[in-house]
Amino acid sequence: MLIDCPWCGPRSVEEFTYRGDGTLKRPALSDRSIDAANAYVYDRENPAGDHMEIWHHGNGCRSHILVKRNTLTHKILSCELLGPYSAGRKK
Amino acid sequence: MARYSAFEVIKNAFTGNKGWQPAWRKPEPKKSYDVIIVGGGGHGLSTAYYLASVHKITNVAIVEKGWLGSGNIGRNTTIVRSNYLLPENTRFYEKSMQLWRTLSHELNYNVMFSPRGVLNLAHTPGQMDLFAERGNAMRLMGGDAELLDRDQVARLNPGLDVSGNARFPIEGGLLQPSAGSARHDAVAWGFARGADLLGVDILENCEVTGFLREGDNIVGVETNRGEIRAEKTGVAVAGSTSRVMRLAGINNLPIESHVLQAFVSESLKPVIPNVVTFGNGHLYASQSDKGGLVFGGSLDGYNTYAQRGNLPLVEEVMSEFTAMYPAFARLRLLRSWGGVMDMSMDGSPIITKGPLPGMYLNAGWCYGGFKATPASGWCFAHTIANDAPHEINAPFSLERYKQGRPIDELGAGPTPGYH
Amino acid sequence: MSGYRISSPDAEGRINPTKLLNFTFNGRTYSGLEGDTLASALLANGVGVLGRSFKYHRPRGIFSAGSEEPNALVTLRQGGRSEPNVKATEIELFDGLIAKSQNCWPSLKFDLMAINQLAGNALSAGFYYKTFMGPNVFFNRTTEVWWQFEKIIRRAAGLGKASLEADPDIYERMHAWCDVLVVGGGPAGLIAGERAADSGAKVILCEQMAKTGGSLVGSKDIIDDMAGNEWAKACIDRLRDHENVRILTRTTVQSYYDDNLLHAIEHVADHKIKPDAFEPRQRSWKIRAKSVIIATGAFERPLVFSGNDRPGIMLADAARRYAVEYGVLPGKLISIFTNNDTAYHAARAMADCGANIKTIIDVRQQVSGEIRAVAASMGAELLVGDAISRTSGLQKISAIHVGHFNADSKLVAPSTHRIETDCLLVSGGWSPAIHLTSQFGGTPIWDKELQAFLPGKPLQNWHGAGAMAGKFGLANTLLSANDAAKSALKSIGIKPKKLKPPLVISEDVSVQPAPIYEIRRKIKKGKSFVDLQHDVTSEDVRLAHREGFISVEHLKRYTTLGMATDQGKTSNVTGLAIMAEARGEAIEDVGTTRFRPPFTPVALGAIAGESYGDLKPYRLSPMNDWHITRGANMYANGLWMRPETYNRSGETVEQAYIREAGAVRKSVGLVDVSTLGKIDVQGPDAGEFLNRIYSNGFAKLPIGKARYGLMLREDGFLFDDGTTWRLEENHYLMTTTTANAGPVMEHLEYILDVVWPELKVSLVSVTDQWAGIALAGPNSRKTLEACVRGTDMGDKAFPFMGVRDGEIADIPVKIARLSFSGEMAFEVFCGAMHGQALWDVLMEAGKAFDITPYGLEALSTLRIEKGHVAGPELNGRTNANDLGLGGMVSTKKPFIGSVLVRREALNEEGREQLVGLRSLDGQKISGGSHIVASADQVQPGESLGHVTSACFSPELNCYISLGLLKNGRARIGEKLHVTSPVRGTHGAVEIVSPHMVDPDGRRMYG
Amino acid sequence: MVEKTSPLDGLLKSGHHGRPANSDAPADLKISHRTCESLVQVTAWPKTGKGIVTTLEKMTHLSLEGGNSSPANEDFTIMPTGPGKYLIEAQSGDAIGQFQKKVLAEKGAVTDLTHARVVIRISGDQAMWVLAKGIAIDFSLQAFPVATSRNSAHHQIGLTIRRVNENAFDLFVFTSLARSFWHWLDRAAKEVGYEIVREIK
Repeated sequence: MLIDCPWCGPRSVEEFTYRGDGTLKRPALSDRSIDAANAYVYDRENPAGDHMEIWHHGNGCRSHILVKRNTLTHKILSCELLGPYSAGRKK
Repeated sequence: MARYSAFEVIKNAFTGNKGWQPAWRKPEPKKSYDVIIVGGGGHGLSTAYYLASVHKITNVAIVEKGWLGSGNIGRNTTIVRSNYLLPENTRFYEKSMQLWRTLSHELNYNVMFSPRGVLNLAHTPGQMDLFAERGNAMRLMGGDAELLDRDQVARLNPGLDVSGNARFPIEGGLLQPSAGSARHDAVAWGFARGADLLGVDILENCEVTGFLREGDNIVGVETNRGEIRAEKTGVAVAGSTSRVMRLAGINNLPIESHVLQAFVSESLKPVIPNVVTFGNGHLYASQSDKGGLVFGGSLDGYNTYAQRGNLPLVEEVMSEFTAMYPAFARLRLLRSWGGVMDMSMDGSPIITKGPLPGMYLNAGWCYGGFKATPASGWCFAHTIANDAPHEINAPFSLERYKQGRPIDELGAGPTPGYH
Repeated sequence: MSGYRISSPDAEGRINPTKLLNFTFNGRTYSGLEGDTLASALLANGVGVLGRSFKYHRPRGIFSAGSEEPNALVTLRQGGRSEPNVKATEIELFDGLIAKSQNCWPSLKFDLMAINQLAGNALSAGFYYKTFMGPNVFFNRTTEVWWQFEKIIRRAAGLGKASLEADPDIYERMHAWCDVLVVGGGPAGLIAGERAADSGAKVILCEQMAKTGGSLVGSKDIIDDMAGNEWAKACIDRLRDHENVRILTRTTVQSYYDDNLLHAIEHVADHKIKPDAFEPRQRSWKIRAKSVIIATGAFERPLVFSGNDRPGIMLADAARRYAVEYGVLPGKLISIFTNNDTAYHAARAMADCGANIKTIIDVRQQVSGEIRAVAASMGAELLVGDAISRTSGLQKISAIHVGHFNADSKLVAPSTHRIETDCLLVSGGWSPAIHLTSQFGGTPIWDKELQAFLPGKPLQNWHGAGAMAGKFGLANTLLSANDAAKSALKSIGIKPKKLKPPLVISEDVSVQPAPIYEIRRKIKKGKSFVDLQHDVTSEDVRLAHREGFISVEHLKRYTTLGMATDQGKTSNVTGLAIMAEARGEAIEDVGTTRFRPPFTPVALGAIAGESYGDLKPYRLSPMNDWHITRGANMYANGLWMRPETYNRSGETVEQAYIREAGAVRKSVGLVDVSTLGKIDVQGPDAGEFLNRIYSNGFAKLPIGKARYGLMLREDGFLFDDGTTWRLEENHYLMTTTTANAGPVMEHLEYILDVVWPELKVSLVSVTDQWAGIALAGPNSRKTLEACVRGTDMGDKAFPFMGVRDGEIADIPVKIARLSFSGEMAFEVFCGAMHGQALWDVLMEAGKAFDITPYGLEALSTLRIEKGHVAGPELNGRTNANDLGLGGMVSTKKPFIGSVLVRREALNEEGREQLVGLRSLDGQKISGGSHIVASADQVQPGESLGHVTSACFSPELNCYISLGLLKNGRARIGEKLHVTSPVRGTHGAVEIVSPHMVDPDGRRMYG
Repeated sequence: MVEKTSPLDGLLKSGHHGRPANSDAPADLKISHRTCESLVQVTAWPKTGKGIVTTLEKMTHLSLEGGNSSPANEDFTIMPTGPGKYLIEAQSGDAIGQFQKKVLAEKGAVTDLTHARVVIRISGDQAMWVLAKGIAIDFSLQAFPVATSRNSAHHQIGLTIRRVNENAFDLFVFTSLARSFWHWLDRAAKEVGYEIVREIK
């Protein structure tokens, strides 16, 4: 597979490590509910189709990338940078 | 249906093999059954067989979307072992070993169970201690395990690089003499024929497109061949678990579906006598009766349902295999394929009642589905028949993760791909 | 088979008639020509039988001229370079080549295993599923019977023999990037490659053979009024001079992966007796192509009839190639059996080379006038509407028996006449080589007219050209290649340059075969083979149908059809056709098995590439060489190499670590801790970040102090531990365990990028920036005082867990007063490239106190005595409370794992807790022992827990260990036993607190 | 300052290695090894990023257009290695102090990596062929222009590569992995034949 790292450009999948489901939202620090924490840690949608997932460019710029990929065809539909420099965040 | 035996084979040889009957019928679906099993793979077939043979429940239908045995049962590396550390796993897989030893007679079908031994290689003194801990756990629960030093390993598996200057020199290994391998297709066809003989309907090319519900109760399935009702519905679809359970409104499970690639070499005279695993990576290898080296390694590492993987994993597996056996560099890969593994959050399976009334779930098999086929069917049949788990599969509940009782053999934590 | 070399083979083909090469086959020496394959050379020397089939051990001869060969398998070369199952049709001849046949004993001519044929139907498909169970009686309920039979069957099964000598050759990988990858160097590939290159695209062209040209080699067709052969040579020469084109011959494109990554294997030196110095044997190309043009041609299919496996029976086009490309004719009395026109043209080309084409049998009811003319022009007798009912001959074919063929019943009438022949060429139609396009899931489409599967809808950016895409005939091929190049260039945004398609003069040959795959007899006689290597007959396919194995997957697995080393390249479609007929359905309804990588078998070493022999890199500490010169045996700790002990002459490992640990307790020792994970944590939110990832408080850590921290996983279980030092306001240095350095870095980077991107914290791995040396022992401070400048070492100025900067012999250092051993101890960090210099200074400074270097074993002994947890205790299943570190789990602040650590199951009764064990009977507590109640070694009873780290304690002068015991803390003082059935040890122990030496830490605090 | 020792010292014997250079195609592949005087990683966050970039530009007299462009002059070489991350090689030994003073003022982060990397320079028209054996990036000039840098890896050994000119590259390799990397590079280059030289400028 070829992942289009927003900073480095398209790179072979061997430079990345898979960091799992990209839709998980960690409960707020103040949230002490065990159920909310359990859901965050254990529940996975695991869809057969488009899947939002996170890849770490460990052997590149070491940023995290939110990738939309189809789990039936492996076709990658979008790549977006996460972290302080993510486009979504206010600069 | 004539019983299979050497005599039958010779008798039929004289009549040009015209006398053989179909191994299992291809009936039309009835309107309703007592039990429906979704999934015609190894675990679905064995569940139906034990429902009929042990619990005398024969009004059972197996609903399979493709041809029976076309999933993971037909594409694994055929290893059968019970060399686990944690008591819950050891107890379950030891039950499977007992069933394996008499399976060919039970089914009157040669599943070619071959107790040739499974040898785990260790590369540091620390790893030898970890193997001792696991071997001792097995021995204390009545299993068989032996800790071998480097010379014993070298004698058992000639060709291994025991020179001591390998990147990861061999320190010794843990051997389970009574473990080994079996012919995967024969297991599927043996259970299918066994169940069919006892009256179970095997419905191939019958895909579940929805569940029939009365309130919260599951009372049957919709398929491309019409609705089929049943009081009890068991789901045993391995890698497709999340897809199928979503049809019942269950959108979240502690499971990710990953691809596991497997490989076979060209056919060779016997060179690997047993099953051998590499201690500094995730490689396992044995030799089929036809002479092909059958081996595999880690997952590719990402969610997929595509039954195929990518090149970096292939390179990792070949590098590990040639590190173990430098002489095999010139042997040639004949074919590679991929299966979809339902990886659970702790590497251990889920065999349980629920999550909805009238429904039973059998999933989370990671790498270990094939060796579990008999015990998984036996326990799932017990759970369905008695509407409650047997003592052996009670720990494999769906709730165990949220209660904080993971059965984490590798201690890798709640990341499905790490197990 | 009485093949022979024609008198003056022309040099236009693949061979160089002037260059003789000697080779040995089964001990006899022969000679061939440069450019020959082993197969063409053997044919030229009249060798007919090359091997024996898998099950019935029937004699097998050369059947094809390429990678689809099912029969001619040999073991090539000797010793470490010996390679089994190599297809003679794929071996380029070299001087001194040694090959031998396989799967036959005692010899090729007299193979004992041939007796299997007598068992006939008893050995039909799947017989082994129905027998070998032994009688189903009480004493024999297990499958022991099969286990005994299996040993015999395994010895009989299997083709070639694997050598156990290490392969001396090296293999290499190569990454390549291009705009257009052209697979196949035949006419289609050449045209498409040139069109793309002329339009400015970066092109890579791969061709399996040593020379490009494919079917044009030695062909009489005319392109742009040049002979096909000349045109191909001119075209490849132009491409070689193109600077944005790379030509890779002897290179097979094996696999097609996601996003157009194609894996190709270049046979760099397989055509030589051995590679030149520094030359890899094979190179594994990983080609990332924006677009791919697939021009892989098609495979000819045989027909199935009784006795169709005798040596001397060969595919028609293969025979043509031997004649035209290698100047070898496979027989003196050649007959043809076909269901299509292409075989006639193949025979024609052979006749032009002097072949004697005696008879042509065409199973179709009528044939065109032109085809009759072609037969007549060769003087061959043409029998239309007839078929072969059986063949005869001992080791090779000697005659065929022909009868009328009834197209409705598909039965051949009893033979009306017998025809002498020493070479029968068969042609049953063509199967496009669509393997690459179907590897990632494209389902092939059945073409009724061509009776063949064509590639399905492209799921990735590839474009089919030539026979692969069902476009047969030279003109058709070149047109489709032109279009493929255009669409490939357009798909990647390159404007295709105008190119006039070449003018072609070549005979228009119709490829469409009659839909006839098998000739059946009314009364069965002899065997009709579908898969020649695995001895799968058409009766086996019908038996599978009778027993319900009617899906294509079941057919393949039950009969093993298409599972041999040729992967059914010439038998899969025929097998499907026979199953379709048995099911009374059309072939497209039976479906097709999925093509899987690789296209042809690939050496494991080639895929491993340069990591063959070099599996993982080594990480070396700055003092690595010093350790080795001091006689330390180094062993792997993750990727790092670390000294185990510094054995003095004659010392065992145990004696060495007892001496080393004793020296630390008595005076002072130093150990290399450079392998610790070290992370530079900086930024305005660094303090808040540390407070959120450690379970114990870090917010109020003063500057110049270090603190031991516990890191949990989100599920509340222990992940890692280590100290973090606060160097400045917003600047910390975190250390982690050696094994978890990578995972911790990834864990923290994930939290900063994904969970709390608002935190301004920078993480930089500085593991390699700092060398680390720990000085431990009562005289550790004195040793430092002797050489440190710039910092006061006294207790007040430099308290426990203090961090100070200083200098030792002009080397800037950071010193942290923290202790893993429980002794007064300091960790001294300096720039990695000053590490050895610092080590030498400290050794010198410590001489007065008899300073002793100590390795991992002694380090482990000291921390076990102290009750310090490490890797074996942080096994991923333990939590802080289990290890007696519950106090470090803050209840005041939220942190990673703070919610799920509160789940009641994590603190319930019966969990295993950390304890110490002291041996009561002087026996060694062996690693991995379990803790049991009973003294009885034979019936030790149930496991109550297990030993995690064990050693001899010089301080306590007895064997001790740490362990995890159910309700351990409540059982301090109990007498129990440790047992290790796999190591045969059993001993009495007392359960004690894990902190066995200096529990209240007076030595460290000073 | 105490003399720095590198894990590659003594390993690179000058002279020719590997396939003998035949007369008609003399291998012009040259490899040399140097430790660098000082190497520092600067990290900037979005808000304070602009301030830090201008500070760096003033200190190094180089202009940073962004992306992978990696400017260099006599004294400094700047290699962007990720969003807001710059790896800077300075020829003077005490560059760290200056960077710390100026960058911290702009609320950035400065990490000394002087001992953490060993620099190997490989030059010659076969340089791309050798590097492409183990590193999965496109070394063609359009994909990897002169004076730009890339972060990639060989065999899980992370490294930063800077294209010094048309066929010369500087490889910044982790110190603890330098020998393993060298073991691979030596084998990879021996196929072509190469020269070890003291210092290629």
